[in-house]
Amino acid sequence: MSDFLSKLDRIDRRWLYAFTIILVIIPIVSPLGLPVKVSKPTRDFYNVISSLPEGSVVVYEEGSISGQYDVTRAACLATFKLIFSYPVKFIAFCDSADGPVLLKDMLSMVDPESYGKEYGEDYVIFGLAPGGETATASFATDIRKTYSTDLYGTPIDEIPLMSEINSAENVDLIIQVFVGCYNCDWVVRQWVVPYNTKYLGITSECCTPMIAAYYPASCKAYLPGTIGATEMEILARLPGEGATVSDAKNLGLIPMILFIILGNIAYFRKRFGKEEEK
Amino acid sequence: MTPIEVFMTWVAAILTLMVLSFLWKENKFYRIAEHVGVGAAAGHGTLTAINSIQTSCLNPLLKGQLLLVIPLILGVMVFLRLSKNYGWMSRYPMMFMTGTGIGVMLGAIMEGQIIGLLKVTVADIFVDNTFLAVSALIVLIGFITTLSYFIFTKEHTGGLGISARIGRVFIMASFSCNWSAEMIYYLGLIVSAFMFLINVWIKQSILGI
Amino acid sequence: MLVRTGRIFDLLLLAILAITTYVYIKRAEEGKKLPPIRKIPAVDAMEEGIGRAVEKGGMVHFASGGSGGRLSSEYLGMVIASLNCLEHVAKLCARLGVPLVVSAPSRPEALPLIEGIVRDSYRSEGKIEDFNRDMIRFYGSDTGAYAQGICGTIVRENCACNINIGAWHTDCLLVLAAAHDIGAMNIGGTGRWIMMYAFAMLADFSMIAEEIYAAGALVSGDRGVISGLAAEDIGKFFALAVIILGLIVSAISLPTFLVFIGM
Amino acid sequence: MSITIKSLIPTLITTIVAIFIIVEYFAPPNAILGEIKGSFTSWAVIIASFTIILGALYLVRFHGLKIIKEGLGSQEGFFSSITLFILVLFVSVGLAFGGTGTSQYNLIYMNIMKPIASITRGICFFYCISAAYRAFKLESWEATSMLVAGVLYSLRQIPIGPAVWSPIESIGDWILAYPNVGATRGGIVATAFGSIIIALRTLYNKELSVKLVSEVE
Repeated sequence: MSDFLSKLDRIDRRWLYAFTIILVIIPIVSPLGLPVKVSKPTRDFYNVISSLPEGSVVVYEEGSISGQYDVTRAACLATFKLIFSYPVKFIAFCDSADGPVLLKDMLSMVDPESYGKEYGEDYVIFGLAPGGETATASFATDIRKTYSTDLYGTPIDEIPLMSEINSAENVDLIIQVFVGCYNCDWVVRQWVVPYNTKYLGITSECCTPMIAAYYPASCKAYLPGTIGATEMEILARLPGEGATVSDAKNLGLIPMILFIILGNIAYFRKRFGKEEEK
Repeated sequence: MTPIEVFMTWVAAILTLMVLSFLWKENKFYRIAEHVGVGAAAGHGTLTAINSIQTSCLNPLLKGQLLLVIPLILGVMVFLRLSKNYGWMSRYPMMFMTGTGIGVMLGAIMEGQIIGLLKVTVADIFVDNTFLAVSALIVLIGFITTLSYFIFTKEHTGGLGISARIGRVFIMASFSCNWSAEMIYYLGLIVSAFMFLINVWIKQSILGI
Repeated sequence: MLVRTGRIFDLLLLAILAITTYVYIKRAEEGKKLPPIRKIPAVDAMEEGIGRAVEKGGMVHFASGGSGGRLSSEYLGMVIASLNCLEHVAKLCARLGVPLVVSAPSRPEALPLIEGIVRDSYRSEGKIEDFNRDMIRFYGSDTGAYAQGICGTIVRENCACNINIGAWHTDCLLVLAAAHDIGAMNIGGTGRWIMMYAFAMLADFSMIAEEIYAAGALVSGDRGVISGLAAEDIGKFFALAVIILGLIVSAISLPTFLVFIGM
Repeated sequence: MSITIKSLIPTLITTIVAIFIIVEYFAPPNAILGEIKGSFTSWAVIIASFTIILGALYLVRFHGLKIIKEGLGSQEGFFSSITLFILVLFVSVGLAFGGTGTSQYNLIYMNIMKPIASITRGICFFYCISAAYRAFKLESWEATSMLVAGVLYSLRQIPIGPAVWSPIESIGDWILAYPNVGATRGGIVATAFGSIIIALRTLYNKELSVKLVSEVE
């Protein structure tokens, strides 16, 4: 037995990596289709959007990056489909270099015109404002000082939607997509604290522990990556890709349990081995 | 799929496999993907920076907002870092940004990062629901003991030592939650990558299903 | 009213911290006694790690993280703390003649300061001829490419000591794991709580969150800078006092506490 | 060139700009101060863009010198030429077709930059689980707390967890919402004090690394 354990202890971890890849591929080829329960943050997210009065102004801050697009896209698409099915105004701006490209990619998938939305009247997109918190502070304080034109070069004063909107005081809800886990602090500090703006977060699973510290006091609700997207797709009955990714994650956790068991076997063998020597 | 889409799908798939090869060991294929990734990130960053300078500085400056000549000059001074004798002048834009950063952060951090959290940590305890009150008490204990761990002007002995030790248990539990959240997030990216390789690259562009 | 409503308590705390910091700096400059600062093992480990690089004939790598150059929000404190540590590391490397590679952050707002500090450190050690701008590498403005570029550099250029202090994102896990796999000594920490788990699990010597500010102060060796740690502790005692008083007041009347703290 | 111009005036700029924005935050709403703050923050955004271009110049210089020194035929020269070629490809496609919003740019972005950036983070999953092999050992209270919290919250996050044992959802959410939040808030507050004191020290012109005096080229 101890010979087997010592062999187990000296396994090259790269064989375990190969075993992990196989486990990840199995559910992709033949999905398990396990059930998913909708959690409270996702339910609150849905309720905040669906209870917006007609004509409300929603600002959407796009902070996703190319490397994490696969994890936030499903939740953003579900949010767009939800928002565009209500009579509200939608203003998007970007605080990450990849934001403009990703935002256009997602809007082309959702096609706002199919929801009866007209660009310039019902929704507008602004490009990148680099500088992190300074950029979101600048947008909250004075939109015209931050952007003179929209993403397509149209002067801001020629956009009907923006005629009476120039700062956070004219905004009813801000939805922030962030993948730098501290970036939720920017909106808390520059929108919620000074203007008491209602705030929803869309983030990847890794930032959930950080926004949890603000929920529900400063942040009314949030969607954590693909599991949040899966729950929203179920709750709002929206077709999407979240469910497939969540399903394929299931077997991927087995290697983690295996690594922990092997680690403790190695630890206790070394510890009891020493005590026997004593 | 159009021919160009098939070709670009092959490019994306091969680059993905090249990066995955780093799991085995650092090799030439990984190095190619590394240098492609660095070039793309620098190119994309440069492009978005040029676009941002144009829309938020040059266009409004040409339309009469003359004060914008100040950030334009400060921005150009950044490049003086490359000069042998005038490198020190690049400190002016640096210190302007530092001043703005401090100003924007120093005001709101009080409420957002300190007093707001103190308020909610205390207020959460005084609720009617016993389970929530006890849970909020655990948050309070975690908060106080974690804060005590970060006291620098006293050795962690005696009462402070016990508090700091309890704080470390809470800290490790929190690290573990963050580790778990990150691991599931990375798992999502790995699954998405293999979904692309299987469903788009193999099925669509090779087998044509 | 002189102060905006709802921000009086905030201003009170800022004033306490501003006065405390100033008083401690003055005491330090006048040579008066200051509270002792407890030891942080990772601070001494930097010198040990660089010494090890000399023995192994390897290179020292310093990086402040993907956002380790952002001069805004809470990154600013982490960036300045990492600049203090960079100055300490660069001086040691110049003195001992160890090759140093500094990876510039993917958000390079502080890039001119980074080069200025490394150049200044080599000059103050009388080794300005050893300074070369090639020591400072930029990998583009994406944290993925940043991590990739550093991993390649660490593995190919025989890194013996990897020091990562500053504002890190998902990039630190890859960098720490790559350095760990080739047997380099990992030292580091970040003020970003969410990423501290990677340092706790993979670094040989880790600085937990606020300890990077303490490290930045301790390595400067300047009493005025070190006295800032005492001012930080005053802030923590103030926070603990608000908690205890808040509990007492809230037990009597929660709205009273909320009104007072929300002034 | 005197130290005043090299070091004192820049740090004076920092103090003046910072105080203006802090006063705007704490003073009753004031249009002029709001205007000044808006200008300063939007100017900082503009300068941030210039530093990204400076970074690219460092990159071009590093790889350009390598190609010149080692030659295109060498291995080092070959890899450096890849970086410069891809950089030029992205900038030229962006400038030629009118920015990052075009379908041509989207094609190279979605098939070159995104896959690399995504899988580079993805492989961190393997390092995460092998880090668990090292760190999650029942050897101390801290390590045990790490093991228990990590495994329970992991099982909560994937559908198989609640599907096999439904209480795992509320247990996982409880660990996230209470013990984790307690330590996270403690960590955030401690870090906030660190940031504040460094910011104040910079305003007092006592922050050494930022003061940077010598700068004699």
